[in-house]
Amino acid sequence: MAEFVVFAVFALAALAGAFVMLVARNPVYSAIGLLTTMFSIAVFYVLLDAHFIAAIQVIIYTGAVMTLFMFVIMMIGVDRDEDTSERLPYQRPIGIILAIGFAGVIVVAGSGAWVTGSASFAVPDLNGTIETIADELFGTWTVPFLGTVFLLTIAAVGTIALARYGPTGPRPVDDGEEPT
Amino acid sequence: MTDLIWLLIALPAVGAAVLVFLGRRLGEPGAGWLATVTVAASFAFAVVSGVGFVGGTVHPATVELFSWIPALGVDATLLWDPLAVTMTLVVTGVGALIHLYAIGYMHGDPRFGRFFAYLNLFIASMLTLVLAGNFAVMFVGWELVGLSSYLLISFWFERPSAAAAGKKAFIVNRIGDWGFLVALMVIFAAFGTLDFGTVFGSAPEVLSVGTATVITLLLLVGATGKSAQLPLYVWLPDAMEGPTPVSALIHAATMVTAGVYMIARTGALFELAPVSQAIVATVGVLTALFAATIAISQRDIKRVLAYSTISQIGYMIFGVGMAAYTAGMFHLVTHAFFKALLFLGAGSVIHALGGEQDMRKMGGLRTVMPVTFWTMVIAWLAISGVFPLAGFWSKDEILGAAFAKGGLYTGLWAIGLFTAFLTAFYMTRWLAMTFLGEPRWSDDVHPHESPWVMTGPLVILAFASTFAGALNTPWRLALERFLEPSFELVTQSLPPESIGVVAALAGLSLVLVVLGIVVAWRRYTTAELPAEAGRFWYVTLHGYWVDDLYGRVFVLPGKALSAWFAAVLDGTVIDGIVNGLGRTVRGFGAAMSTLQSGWVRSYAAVFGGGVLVLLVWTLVHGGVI
Amino acid sequence: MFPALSVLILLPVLGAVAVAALPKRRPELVFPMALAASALPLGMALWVLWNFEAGEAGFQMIEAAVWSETLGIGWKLGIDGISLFLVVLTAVLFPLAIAASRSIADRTKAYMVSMLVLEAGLLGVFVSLDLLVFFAFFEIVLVPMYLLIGIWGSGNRAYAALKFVLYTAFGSAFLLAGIIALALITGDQVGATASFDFRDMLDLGLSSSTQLWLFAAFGIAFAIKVPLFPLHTWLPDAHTEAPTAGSVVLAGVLLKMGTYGFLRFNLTLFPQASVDLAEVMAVLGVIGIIYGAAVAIVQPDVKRLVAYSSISHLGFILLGTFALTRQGIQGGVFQMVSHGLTTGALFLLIGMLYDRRHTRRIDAYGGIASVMPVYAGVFLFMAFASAGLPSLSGFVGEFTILLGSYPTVPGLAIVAGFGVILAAIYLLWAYERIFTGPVVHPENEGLKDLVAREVAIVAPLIVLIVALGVYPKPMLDRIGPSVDAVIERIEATTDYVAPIPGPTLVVRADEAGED
Amino acid sequence: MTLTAGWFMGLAAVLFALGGAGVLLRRNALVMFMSIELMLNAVNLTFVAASKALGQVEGQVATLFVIVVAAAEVTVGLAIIVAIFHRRASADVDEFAELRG
Repeated sequence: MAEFVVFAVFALAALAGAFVMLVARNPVYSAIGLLTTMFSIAVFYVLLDAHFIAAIQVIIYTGAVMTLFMFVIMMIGVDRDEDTSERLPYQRPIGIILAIGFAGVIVVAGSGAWVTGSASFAVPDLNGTIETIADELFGTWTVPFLGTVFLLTIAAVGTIALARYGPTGPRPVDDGEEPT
Repeated sequence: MTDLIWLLIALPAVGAAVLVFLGRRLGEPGAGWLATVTVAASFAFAVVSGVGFVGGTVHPATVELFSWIPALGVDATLLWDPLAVTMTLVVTGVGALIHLYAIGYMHGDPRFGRFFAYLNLFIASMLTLVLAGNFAVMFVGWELVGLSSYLLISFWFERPSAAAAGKKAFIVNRIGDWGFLVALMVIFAAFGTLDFGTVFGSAPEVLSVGTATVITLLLLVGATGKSAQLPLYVWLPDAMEGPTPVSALIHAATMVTAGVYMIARTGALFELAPVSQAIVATVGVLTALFAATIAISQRDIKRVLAYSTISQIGYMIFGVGMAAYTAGMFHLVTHAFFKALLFLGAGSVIHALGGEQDMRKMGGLRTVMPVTFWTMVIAWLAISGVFPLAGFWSKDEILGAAFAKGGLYTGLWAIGLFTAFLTAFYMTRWLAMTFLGEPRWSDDVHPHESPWVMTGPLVILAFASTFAGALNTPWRLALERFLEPSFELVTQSLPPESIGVVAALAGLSLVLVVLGIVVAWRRYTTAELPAEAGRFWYVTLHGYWVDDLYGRVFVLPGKALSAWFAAVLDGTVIDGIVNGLGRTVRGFGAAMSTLQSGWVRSYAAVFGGGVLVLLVWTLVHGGVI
Repeated sequence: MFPALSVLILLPVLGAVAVAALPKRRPELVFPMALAASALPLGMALWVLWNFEAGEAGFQMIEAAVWSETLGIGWKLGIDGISLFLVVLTAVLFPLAIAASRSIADRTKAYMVSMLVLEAGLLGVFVSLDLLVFFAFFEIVLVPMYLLIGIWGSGNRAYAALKFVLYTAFGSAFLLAGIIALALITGDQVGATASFDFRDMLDLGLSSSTQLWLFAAFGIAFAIKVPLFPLHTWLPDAHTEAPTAGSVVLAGVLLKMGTYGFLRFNLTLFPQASVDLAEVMAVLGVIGIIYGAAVAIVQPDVKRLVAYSSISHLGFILLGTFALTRQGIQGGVFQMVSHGLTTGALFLLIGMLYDRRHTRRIDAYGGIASVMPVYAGVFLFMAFASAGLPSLSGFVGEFTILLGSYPTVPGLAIVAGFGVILAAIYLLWAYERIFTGPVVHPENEGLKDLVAREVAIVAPLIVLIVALGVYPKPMLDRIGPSVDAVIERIEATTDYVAPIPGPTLVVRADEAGED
Repeated sequence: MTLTAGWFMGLAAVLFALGGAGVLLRRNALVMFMSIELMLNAVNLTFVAASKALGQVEGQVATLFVIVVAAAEVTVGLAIIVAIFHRRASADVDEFAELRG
């Protein structure tokens, strides 16, 4: 029961954070909303016995990624209220309908199995510690893991390249024409 | 000896090859002599290897050189029999004389060497035709003589009329060749081979009358093209654009008689198709008459001879058409002599007058050019058929055979007889306008007798024209016996057995010939040329406007159709469809590209919509909802 | 065993690499290097010709390296009597075409690389035994050809290049679909997912409706390549706008991919459909003969004229192929090579004239035989070779085709004979207008006759044309067995019997065209 | 009420939908990016919940991979946004429509 209360509280926090992210006019608020949600999700991971993932979630997402976001927001100076009026025709109703549709479809699809609890947590001793995950990761998934190593390397190099050459590369001639 | 008869072809062929590459270096007259020597050598070789047929010491033989088109089982084979010997001797004999003559005639021409290369090429081609041992090799010669003819007619290609005449000759010949080609297709399908021996030997068992008729009529189409018969004769008068030795050699003596030779050679097939024989004979005799009427009013010294050639070949076709093969071949030989002589004489005149060909500007040349004149007199008598010159014997043998055959052929005989009268008339007119009467040439030309290289051949040919009749007189059938082995498979039509009937027929034709000569003599040996006005003269002068007719019926609509194909069907319809498809696709692309708004979020919406649809579809399909 | 065919394909590729690697500051090396690089495959092709076992019907010098067992894909090469001479023809024409490209000044290196890649592609097409590899080569050819027309072409080159690529790509789509379908069916037979091996496809026993569909899929691609009326309109544009070497290769070799494809794939793999559709295809061939020739007559552009004449000549090949007789098909294969030589030579000659006067319009000339006698002589020779004059190679092909097609399609053979007349008309009329008469345009008076290099280019072709016309036996001896094998396959799998001309010939009653 | 995987899944569905709405509705490239992160997190949540429900650790491994890839994506994506901003001085994706057909 206590678990459920914790879930309920943080579920509300997560939803609120996501909602704030969605509607806030200032990207800084959006970032803070997302931060809330991510932290809540970390709590859920703890509830789900995934302690290592929870730690990673806090360290990488709430720590690194969101900080990076904040940093970029500050760096390029968009930390101000923006115009949220919609210029694309029908984009807003379509977006809302699609979002509701997705949620609806997923819930409908999953309702049979999830909410009734037929597949409840039958195996209580799942131990999401570093050890079990490492066994799995370095046993079965060695090659994909090494793939992520490459991916990260490439990402790092790419980022450096973008940062190094992006501003100094040839700029397009500003012909005064508004992009359409 | 017989195994080496390929040398007959090889000698002039090598001569031609050498002259093509070295003609300029050999120069004048070396190139001419080289060419003449190769042809004369061929002649000598032909005499040596053919003389055995007379005594019966040599027998007809097929010589296999090499396998040519194995896909069709066609080999390069030559056939050495009396018929081939006869043709070879005519071609190389007359050919050598004309080569010699051309050394004088072509004097000073900048492409002297090239001319003799072409002449040699022609001799080689013509020998391929006559020596062929199967239809395929014969067709090779058949087309190659067309090529040489084209090259020689257009020899002075700077003159547009010469170039056009050469082209016309080749194309009209090709129309005839088409008939020959289709005939070969039918023969190959029927026999599985093109070999003369097999085809002729098995023809009676293999061919139905219908197929035989089809084959022979197609062969006739080929013959009408090559031998300038109705309706494909139109190229020959134009072919006079070529140098005169060419006219003499190709368009009088040898190539144009190829059709006659071919029908004689394939007699075994015609034997099975009496209908074709009648058609061939009719075509021949009608051509003889038709061309003779046109020859009457021509004013160009060579065009008269050209129409005369058409007419005389009509006689030959008439002869071989009714299976009087010996008679046809006999006339072919004698005609080769006197027609070559006539052309060479005409060439001598043209040469003397500095290129003038209009007979109205000639006259009175008998004193200036005595050798030419007297040889022409012989030729004139020979072609007119005056006893005892060559033309008399050969022409009357054909007419006699027709008379003896009776039925339809009696009518044809009558036409032939009338044509003999016309022949005598126009040839007398020709001689009178050229050599007799008062000189009508302008003062600045100074006619002279030609050099010996030109008159020499004239004299030899005059000699031959006089005595060639002895080859096959009713009393002494030398040629007939000689040719016997070649015509074993056919039943020949012969002149009447009774010497009395023969004499009566000859007398009748002689009367008509003399009548023709007298009428023309009285009309044309006057001081002033008679006015040739009136409808008959006008119509025949223009050759019944057959050329115009062909132009309007075939050439113009053909060109219009081609232009319509090119512009409308290709340019508008097909390319219109293709380009229209292109435009449609491009338009569709342009329409679709408006979907490409560039707005990422629109793409995302479309993408999301698509995922949602797939999701719902999966769920519905999986039975979840 | 020595992988001769792989080497044959690789040599021009290596040549292209070598040419591309030449230093930029030595542009004068590009031409000799390219010429040398194209001479090597010629040597290799002659080696193949020399070592080819005459009298054998099947594939020789087979190489097989499997790439994927389950998908049945592999680098499989082989050569038989049908492809042998097309390979040699390709190898012969390329050095000559490159030698004739001396006047290319713009981006020479890219031009030569394109030519060499094109050669590799064409050689690959003719020796591939794996249909996927075949298709790859079939498509590779498009790229350098597109560049050759599009970059070094004249006038309306962009339109012509695009039209060429779109037309052929359209057909290739069907071809690919057909190949994949066939490979899946074959895979079922041999117990794999798919098999693209040509030799696996020989004993499929396809139902006649399947054959019909596959015949159509393959046929559309090949019909465009040939090209068959009414899919031919890319050809005049492409031939006309392409640079000389491009036209030579297009007419000389590229079109043969279509006729080769019909013979190698349609006739061999879909015998029932071939028998059923033979008359339709033969009719299309004859329409091509007459139509191409008729349109050629009125062309004002000499290159376009020769282009249309190709349509006419290729019609003969198709007629022979779909006459379904031994003689017809042998004649067709022979004619493929012969047409490559004669038409290639004509395009080379036109290119030489174009280099001097920069126009292809017939009415811009007239009387130039007196200015360029050697050129005129060679041109006339080629014109007659193209018109099928006996003792030259064109005759052997056409004659064999016509005599071979008469037993099965007599009416068509007779009509096709008219093509021979029309060929004389358009060639001689063009010759008359260009070469004879007085020199009408003063700018033609100073034209230079052929120089030694140009004579050296056409001389080998003249020799080959005469040699093949007088003594075609060595070639026909090698073509024959392979063609017989095709006919025997058709006879074995269908109830069709190829007629053998001769007294025993039974011509079907409804086809006895004459009576 | 017992806590079952279904609750987490349901929550994840709603978070995913909110993230999707963010991508579709917000013009600011940074916020769109955040929305994508949110969607990834929602999916991660389902993985971990399923891992718990099935007693298998693979779900967590998958989550780990997603986090790694997402991290890489964020670095590159943000670098791109910074580079674009340097040229355009705007983070409004509607202004980046160069690929309009």
